[in-house]
Amino acid sequence: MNEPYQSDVVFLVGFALAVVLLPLVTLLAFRWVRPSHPGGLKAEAYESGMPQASAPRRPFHMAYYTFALIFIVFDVEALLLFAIAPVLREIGWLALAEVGGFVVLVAGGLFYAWRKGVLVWR
Amino acid sequence: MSTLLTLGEGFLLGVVAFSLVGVITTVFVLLERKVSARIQMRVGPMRTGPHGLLQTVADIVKLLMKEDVRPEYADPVAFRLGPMLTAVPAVLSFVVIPFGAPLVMRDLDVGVVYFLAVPGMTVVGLLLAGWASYDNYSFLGGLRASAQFISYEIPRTLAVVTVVMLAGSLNTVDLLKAQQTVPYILLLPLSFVIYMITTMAEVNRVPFDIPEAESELVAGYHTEYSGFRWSLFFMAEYGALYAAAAFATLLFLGGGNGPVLPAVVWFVGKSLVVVFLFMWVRWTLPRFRADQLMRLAWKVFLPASLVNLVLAALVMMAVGR
Amino acid sequence: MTASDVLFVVFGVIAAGCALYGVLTRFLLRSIVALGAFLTAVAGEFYLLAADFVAMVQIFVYVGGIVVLMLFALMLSTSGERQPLAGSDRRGFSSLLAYALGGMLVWASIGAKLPAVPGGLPSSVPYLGRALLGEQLFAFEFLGVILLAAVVAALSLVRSERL
Amino acid sequence: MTPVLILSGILFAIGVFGVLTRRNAITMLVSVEIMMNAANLNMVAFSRLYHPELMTGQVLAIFGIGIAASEAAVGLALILTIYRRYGSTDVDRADLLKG
Repeated sequence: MNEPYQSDVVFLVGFALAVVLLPLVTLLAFRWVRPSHPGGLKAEAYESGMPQASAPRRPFHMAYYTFALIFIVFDVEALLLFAIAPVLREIGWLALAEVGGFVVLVAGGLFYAWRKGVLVWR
Repeated sequence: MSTLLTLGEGFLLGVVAFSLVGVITTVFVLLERKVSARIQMRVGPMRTGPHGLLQTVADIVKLLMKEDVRPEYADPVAFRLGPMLTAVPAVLSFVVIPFGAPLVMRDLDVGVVYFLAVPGMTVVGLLLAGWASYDNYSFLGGLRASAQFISYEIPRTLAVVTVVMLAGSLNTVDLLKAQQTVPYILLLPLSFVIYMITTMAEVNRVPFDIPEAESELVAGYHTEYSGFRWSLFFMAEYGALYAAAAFATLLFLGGGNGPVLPAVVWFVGKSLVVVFLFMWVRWTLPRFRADQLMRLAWKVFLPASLVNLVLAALVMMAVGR
Repeated sequence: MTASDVLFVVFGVIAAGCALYGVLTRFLLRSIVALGAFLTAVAGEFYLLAADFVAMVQIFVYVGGIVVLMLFALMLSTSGERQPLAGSDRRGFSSLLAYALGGMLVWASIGAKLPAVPGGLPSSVPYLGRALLGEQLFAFEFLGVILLAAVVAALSLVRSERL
Repeated sequence: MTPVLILSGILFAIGVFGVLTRRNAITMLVSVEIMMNAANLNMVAFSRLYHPELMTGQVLAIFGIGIAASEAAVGLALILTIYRRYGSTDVDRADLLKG
């Protein structure tokens, strides 16, 4: 297929392989050195040393989700800008107007969220 | 055949990068303790080795020998996956950092986007670690960490867009070449400020360390971890810290460009100054509250970065064509 | 077999395996994590197909965004425990349908007469930027409209549910 | 290029299977994402094959990813609404319109 892309991928695969394997190997190697006496009090969650007052993994409040939701929209926008930014200079004012329109559109979403009072952390 | 060579090269450099992050963590933890001690008029660790220089080495040995404790109710798969998914992206982001013009592990065409995209996977690791621990504080810490990370990600990305716009390339080596005469901090001071502050938030440092606020959340998402798994979180944190500082050097401070000395020296020197700046801020300012943190991200930095983007584009078109 | 063929097969097997696991497992959390692995493998395929920027978009938006959003939604609603599967009658019929569809698609792919792959481009990024600002401008601006609509719709859905 | 098409066909079938068999809304969304990725894979493959310099397929793939993001945002908001009303993300429970 395509030479540079292929060798990039090969390189990244090798790199990732090393980065994933090394900590695993370290963990395994020191298995014979470190003590292992599970059970007892260690089996309980530490928290702050007190017995757990309530079970975790309860549904938490919605604000986290609303922020993640606005985030993802701006995420897409930022990436599109990355695709365009390198050639902005060569295309000129027309491109700037097009990008401006896009930014205004997405900023409208932020404005809407702001007016709705979603951006307040409670 | 050449393919196998590339694979081996990647593997070897992966080993190098991982060791580098290990060394960075060792040195930076010591540095952090010494810097904080100076700022608070203490002396810091003094007992192990001359002036306590071997303190963190001893710490590493201790961590490797410690028992690997896992709470009974913890989800076994997610508990193991969490630290890995946090540490691996931090090391992966070293691929595109050019320590000198030719000295880059892999010169990707989309290096800048790669650098921003790959650490994004960390969020998944944090969420998994916090959720798997079956601990209220870990859970909250993981959620807060990821909410903070994604909130500051956008202004930071938009600040980087302005640099890409000026340089006309997504390639990190091209960015270096573009700054041979003038470093971008002079052309884009506002982008630099936004990048630095949001980066402090991304790597969870005071004044943005809500996810690990000791006084309210014990230790945040890594409360239940011990031994080597725990140190993976630390490697992720300090690895990301150095990577972010190196990237600030590359984007705004002209990277390895400088007179007389070789590029590597300039690059490492500049990035260490940035790291010191981070530490200085950490030990000087108090911590924000969670709601202040989010308001700052969405109501100050996001609009500011949008305005900055439009302004930079306008000025570039009017002047720089 | 060239190296990229080998890589293609490796990524393909990972992608298909993760997709299958994500669809079959009863643990919601593992299903989402498997989706993340699947997406990364597909990003590898994109990169091999000379779409390096799309691969990065995939990692940035999908793995760093959509998967996180799903995890948030999961932690907001259920506790990630085991989930029931659909009844057996529905299972039999759907697997038949899926086999038929998959077989049809594979058959059509094998039968397709495709031209040879042309030589590569030096770098995809500038071409992509020019396309987005030129020929494909409509897609670009329309995506802006869709994103705006999505924010408004999702926020009004979430906000109507007072806590 | 044929193997790419075969792979995307298989992935699409897996996604269809997931949507049809799973009752949980979040898993259904996961399956839909798998299907969208199969489609994106095809688009990128054809972009590579026909006029790679025009980037039509890649732009479409990016467009598809953007759509997936919007769809996930709205879909998950819907799922959360269902959860708050019925106490479950099981779509068979949301039967308000059942006669």
